[in-house]
Amino acid sequence: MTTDSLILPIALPLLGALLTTALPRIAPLLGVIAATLTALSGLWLTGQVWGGDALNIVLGGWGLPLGIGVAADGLSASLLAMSSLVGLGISVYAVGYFAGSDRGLHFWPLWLLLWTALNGVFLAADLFNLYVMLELLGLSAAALGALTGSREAVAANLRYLLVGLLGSMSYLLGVALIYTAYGTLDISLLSERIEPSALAATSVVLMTAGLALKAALFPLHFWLPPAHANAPAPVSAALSALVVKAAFYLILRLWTDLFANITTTGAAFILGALGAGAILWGSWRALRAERLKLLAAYSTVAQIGYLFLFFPLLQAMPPGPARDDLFAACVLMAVTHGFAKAGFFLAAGLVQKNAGHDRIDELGGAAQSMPATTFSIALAGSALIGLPPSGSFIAKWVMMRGAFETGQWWWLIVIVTGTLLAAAYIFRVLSRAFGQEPTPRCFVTDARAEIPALLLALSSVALLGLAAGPIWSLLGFEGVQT
Amino acid sequence: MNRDLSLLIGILVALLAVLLLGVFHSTLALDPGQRLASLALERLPESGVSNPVTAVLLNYRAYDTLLELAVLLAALLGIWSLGPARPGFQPAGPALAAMVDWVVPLAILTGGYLLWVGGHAPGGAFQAGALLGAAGVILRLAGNAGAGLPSEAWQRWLIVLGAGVFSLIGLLLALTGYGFLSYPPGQAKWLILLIETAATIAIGVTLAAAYVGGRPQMAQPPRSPLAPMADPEAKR
Amino acid sequence: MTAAFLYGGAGILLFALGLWSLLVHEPLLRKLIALNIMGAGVFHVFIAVAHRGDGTPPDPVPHALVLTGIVVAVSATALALALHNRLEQDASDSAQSTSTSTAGLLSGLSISPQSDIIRHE
Amino acid sequence: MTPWLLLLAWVWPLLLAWPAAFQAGRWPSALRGNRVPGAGWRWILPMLGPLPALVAVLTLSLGTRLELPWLFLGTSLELDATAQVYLLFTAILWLAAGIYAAFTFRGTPNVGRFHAVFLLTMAGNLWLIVGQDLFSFYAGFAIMGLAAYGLVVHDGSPLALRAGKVYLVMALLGEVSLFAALVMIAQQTGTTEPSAEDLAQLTGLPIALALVGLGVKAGLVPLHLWLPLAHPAAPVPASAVLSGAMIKVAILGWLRFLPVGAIALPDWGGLLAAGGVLTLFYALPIGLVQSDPKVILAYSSVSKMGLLMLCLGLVLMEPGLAPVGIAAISLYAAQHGLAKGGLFLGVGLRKQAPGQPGFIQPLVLGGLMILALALAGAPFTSGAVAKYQLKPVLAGAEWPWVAAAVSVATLGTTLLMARFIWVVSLRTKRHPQPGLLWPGIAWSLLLALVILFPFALGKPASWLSDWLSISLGIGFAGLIAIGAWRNPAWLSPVVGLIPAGDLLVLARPIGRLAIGLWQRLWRPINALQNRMSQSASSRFERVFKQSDADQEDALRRWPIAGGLWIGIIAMLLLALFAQSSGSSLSAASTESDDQPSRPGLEFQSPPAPSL
Repeated sequence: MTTDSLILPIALPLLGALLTTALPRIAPLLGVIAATLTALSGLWLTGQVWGGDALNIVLGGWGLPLGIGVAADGLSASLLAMSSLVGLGISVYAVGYFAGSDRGLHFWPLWLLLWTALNGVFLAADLFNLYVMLELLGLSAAALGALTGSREAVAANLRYLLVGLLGSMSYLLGVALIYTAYGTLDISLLSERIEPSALAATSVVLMTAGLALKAALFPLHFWLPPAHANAPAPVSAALSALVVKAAFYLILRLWTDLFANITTTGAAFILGALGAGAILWGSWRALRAERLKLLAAYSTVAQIGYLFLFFPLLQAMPPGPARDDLFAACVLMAVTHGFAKAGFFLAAGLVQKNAGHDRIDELGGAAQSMPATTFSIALAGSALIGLPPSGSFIAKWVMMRGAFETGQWWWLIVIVTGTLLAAAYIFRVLSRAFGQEPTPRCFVTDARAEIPALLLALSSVALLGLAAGPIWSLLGFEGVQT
Repeated sequence: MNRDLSLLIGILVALLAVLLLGVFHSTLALDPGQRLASLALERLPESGVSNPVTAVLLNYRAYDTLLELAVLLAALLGIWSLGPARPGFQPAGPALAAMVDWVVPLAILTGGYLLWVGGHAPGGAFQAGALLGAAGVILRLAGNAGAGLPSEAWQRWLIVLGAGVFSLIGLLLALTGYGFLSYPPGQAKWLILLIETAATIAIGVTLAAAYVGGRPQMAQPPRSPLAPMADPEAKR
Repeated sequence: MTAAFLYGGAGILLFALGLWSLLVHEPLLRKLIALNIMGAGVFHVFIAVAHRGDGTPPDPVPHALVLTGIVVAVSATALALALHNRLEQDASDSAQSTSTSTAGLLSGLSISPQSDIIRHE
Repeated sequence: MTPWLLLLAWVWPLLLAWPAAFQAGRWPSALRGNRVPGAGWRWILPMLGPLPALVAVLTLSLGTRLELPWLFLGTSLELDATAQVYLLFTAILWLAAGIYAAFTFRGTPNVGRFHAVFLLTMAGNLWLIVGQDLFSFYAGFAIMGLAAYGLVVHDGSPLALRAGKVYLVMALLGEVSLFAALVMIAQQTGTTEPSAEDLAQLTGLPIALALVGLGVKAGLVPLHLWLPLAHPAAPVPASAVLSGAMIKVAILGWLRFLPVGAIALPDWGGLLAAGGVLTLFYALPIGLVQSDPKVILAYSSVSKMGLLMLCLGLVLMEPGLAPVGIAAISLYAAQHGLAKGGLFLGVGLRKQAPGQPGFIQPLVLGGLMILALALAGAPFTSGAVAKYQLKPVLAGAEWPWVAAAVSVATLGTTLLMARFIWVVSLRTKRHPQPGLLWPGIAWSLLLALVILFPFALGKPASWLSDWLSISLGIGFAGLIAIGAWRNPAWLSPVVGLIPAGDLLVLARPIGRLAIGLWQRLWRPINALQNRMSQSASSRFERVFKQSDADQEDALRRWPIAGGLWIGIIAMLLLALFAQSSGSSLSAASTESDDQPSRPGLEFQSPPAPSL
């Protein structure tokens, strides 16, 4: 049963989705129960990975080449833990956000399906199963994004759906080529067999390119800002914090695990250069954004860029503790951004609800009337900038050290510029909170909605920064080599 | 569309295709290929079905199929979230109506046959479900606005039937110690048939409901001020 | 071997053709058809790979993958059409609110929700 | 006492910030029903903040160390000699300011916000003092620096917001340079807790970045721009700690992360010393023509930091001076911190304390005079003792003229302080507030500490250092004062000649001038450039039909996005093929030949990620 518990983070939200579909009247109640159980199963699984080794199981009882493997190692478990906690926060928030609205009816089953797919991607060990999971993820994400029903939202998510389909097709062609040569789809079997060849190179490029579309890597991010900025707040949080991470996770998995002996420094440099472009362009656009949610969406583009900046460093670093540090820092960065961006979007949603709009220049009153929400934005913002003691501070520290050690000092300029731009756009929002408006009557004005945002933002700063060690031990590393 | 740009993209795509063809060719040339085929066929007797494709779909890789049902569900839920369905078409003329009276039962019957035959020959839940869905499409084309589907509450239960039965059986098997979606020896045939039946109904209903293209109307659809233009009846 | 290459190669050509059409053609329906053609191309490759040796039975696994892939593609196409339909509906609604005559003309041409899309192309 | 006090010293205010933020000022808490303004216990939190730090520094023995390997990738806290001095004066100052902040902000609007930010800033300041590793220092530094933004802009006036903006830009620049410097230090020394010997191997870049990064905080000219704007804009208790405690951490950072005493750095030391001299003399004349007492104090801080930087630079040039120099610099920083903090709080009292019992305002004024004399380094004050300790550094320096220059600067400082007393005694607009009894008592304790300093520490010989320049200065100031008394219009053209934020204000006309020059000089080239860019953009538009203002609209068009996508695929393919060519470009894997036909049911554990 311990290995069967691997399936729970996938089966539980799926069952929840089915029940909320069938019983729409009590969907919020069922949804929260399913979310709680899903989060608990995810955390339990993380605990098991932490305690022991990697877990894996082959479904169907047929053994590996024939059956589909499901596996959890440190990397999957870290992201699973993130999706569990962030997902729970989003679910609790959604109860308040959608209260009394017809949209909640549609939100719950789709959101639980999205969560199914997300956990499924993190735990999958089979290339074709990953394709199905990615499609489920893309479909439910596009449907959720269009939930506001506004013209912009529908148009943006239609574009997102098509882009996602193009990415999936490209990925699937890569899988087909792999199957042509190796006759199996299991990642662990493949990683033993794959050797450098034109075919392997072509497949990794096709799969990476497809996933880069889904991960919104600059300049393929064009679909992200409108899609994320026009979705309802809990959906924006899920899309920005979790969904793009799934595609990124898969690229990381492919490059460092399956195709580790095929990737080259040149190719990794290209990914890094695109990441650098994402940081600069995304941060700049965030600074120029007129709306709070658009700012958050562009900030996601920039943060994805930081994650891709790790590839040239990982590629150039010889195996050893220093590379372990880099890898763990990359995961830490992704997880921190998950928490911070979810908190940011949830808080932005509250501000938008309160003010009736989210134009940054006119937010002074709304921001000051919601101290807890403004505080959440400040906390999440400091994690996005990379201020201590947030997790991204440690990640940036390790990243910059890695850049020096591998002699790639030029990334330093990008990181520093990106950090300054991030500080500029975050403080542009925060300065609205310091005005001479009348003050509110209490710190927390709507506990059910404000507390999840606050807790998510707080954990991105305090939890992940002050105790980053667990990520290292979860990944099986000894701890940072300073 | 800008001609130069499409030409440029055409050249790029063509280059990509040439490269892919080359890579594909070299792979085929060098690798005579030992696939999963022999293994899949070797274990076929244990799988509970004699059609190898069905064995892969519902036994070896049943997990994929479960998720595929979830994908279908997600698409329909997405469609429903976009708003109520539009009114249907005008009622069929007598010739079409007579044909529909024949075709729909025939499609349902053929679907049942395909479902049963899937165990040992090409066929199975998806083919059968597609036929059921087609029956719904025909009904809607012939003027039945709801495509012959039951009320919304029933539809909700029917569309989750496939994935529901599938995942419940999987979890039950996991609880009883066989492992998620690992059928006990000898029981595979009936379990697969059960799952396939549920999936067929769910797929048929989902496809038909997707064709209707919106949330099912409760009773008589409230006539919105914009409706008449889409309603040919109003024009006469 | 040659047969496999011909089928698989045709699949790759279909993929490329679909990709080109997806990128170059503006109307949504053409994009969707293009995506489906791309998918069909990939499925071709899978099927070509399944039947390789002479005399040996074909590999059922790629066949099953293709079946799964088709259902996924159908679902995605359905959702995309519904989203597009919604956009069209919005457009015609707003057109009608501004000018009833135009909307009336549009609606006169409209036979069914589905045909909206086709006419638009 | 337990070494855990070192942790508590900064975690305590961090924890207090949370309830302080929830504090109901004018507004009642929702949970507790309606409450009268200012009620509740939370308003006392700011003064509880520094208590553990004070207890720690008073009870812990020198060299107490606490290792926290689980925190933040490994942290160590230690009370070394420098940290002891710093922690002592910082905690005292925060306590005095905390008492002031607690009583004066009680029940005002936004009190929760102010107190929370105040406690956060305090936590950062205390953390960086006890933290010995790079992480802790930077974390504390960044928390302190950014939380202080909230202090600067607290009253929300346009002036404060402008000061806040300047402060933020400069602080962020400083923090980013410091961050890069610290990363390089960690990478080059291989440790996050480098000793002076480890630091000896540093290259120039981290040293330069550290000088710039901390120079912003220290007010090194021309990085001082934010200082004369931010200190007056902040509320009184905040400017007291800004000027008294927070700018001093720059010196602490340099002492920790530059190879002080391990190796002679003639170039960098010379640069720092020269910068110090510039700062020392630059701020004096500008300060003299100000009319806001807080601005005068801010310029005096800049000038004093210049003196400290000069001494540190001299120590860097001459490592032999290090043992004496480090102690003297810390001591001087402590003395200046206490005196300057007292001066700022005194200005606040002068404005806000009730004048009802007739003796209060004269007492405040008297206290301010003593503090001003102490700051100037008059005989029998703590300033004289602190200055005496610096003598060996100045005397042992390679530059013989330094001692004389410092004497001249002392004269200038005396004049500046005289100007301050003049302004504060005559021109202060008064807004009396109730409840200033305890702040007044806290301030008098601070005052007593500053007065008693020389008798506790120094030798009698030190009490009289620099009497000549001080008395000259006082005489000079007296003459000017008499002149101004006779003819009030005499000095008016000078006063306000240079506004606060000197360079920043000058930057605008200079910038305009530069732009004008640029346009005139480059007009022909500009025209050509315009024509070229116009034709390029029109061609671009013809190709992409771009008309929308949205810069990403072009990118959102499918052919362009798709073309980019295929381009990325092509680049990746090229990069992969280029490096793997020769070995196996055309050879596909034949690995699957020897694939064993596994029966299947046996389980294959996937290998651990190959990282």
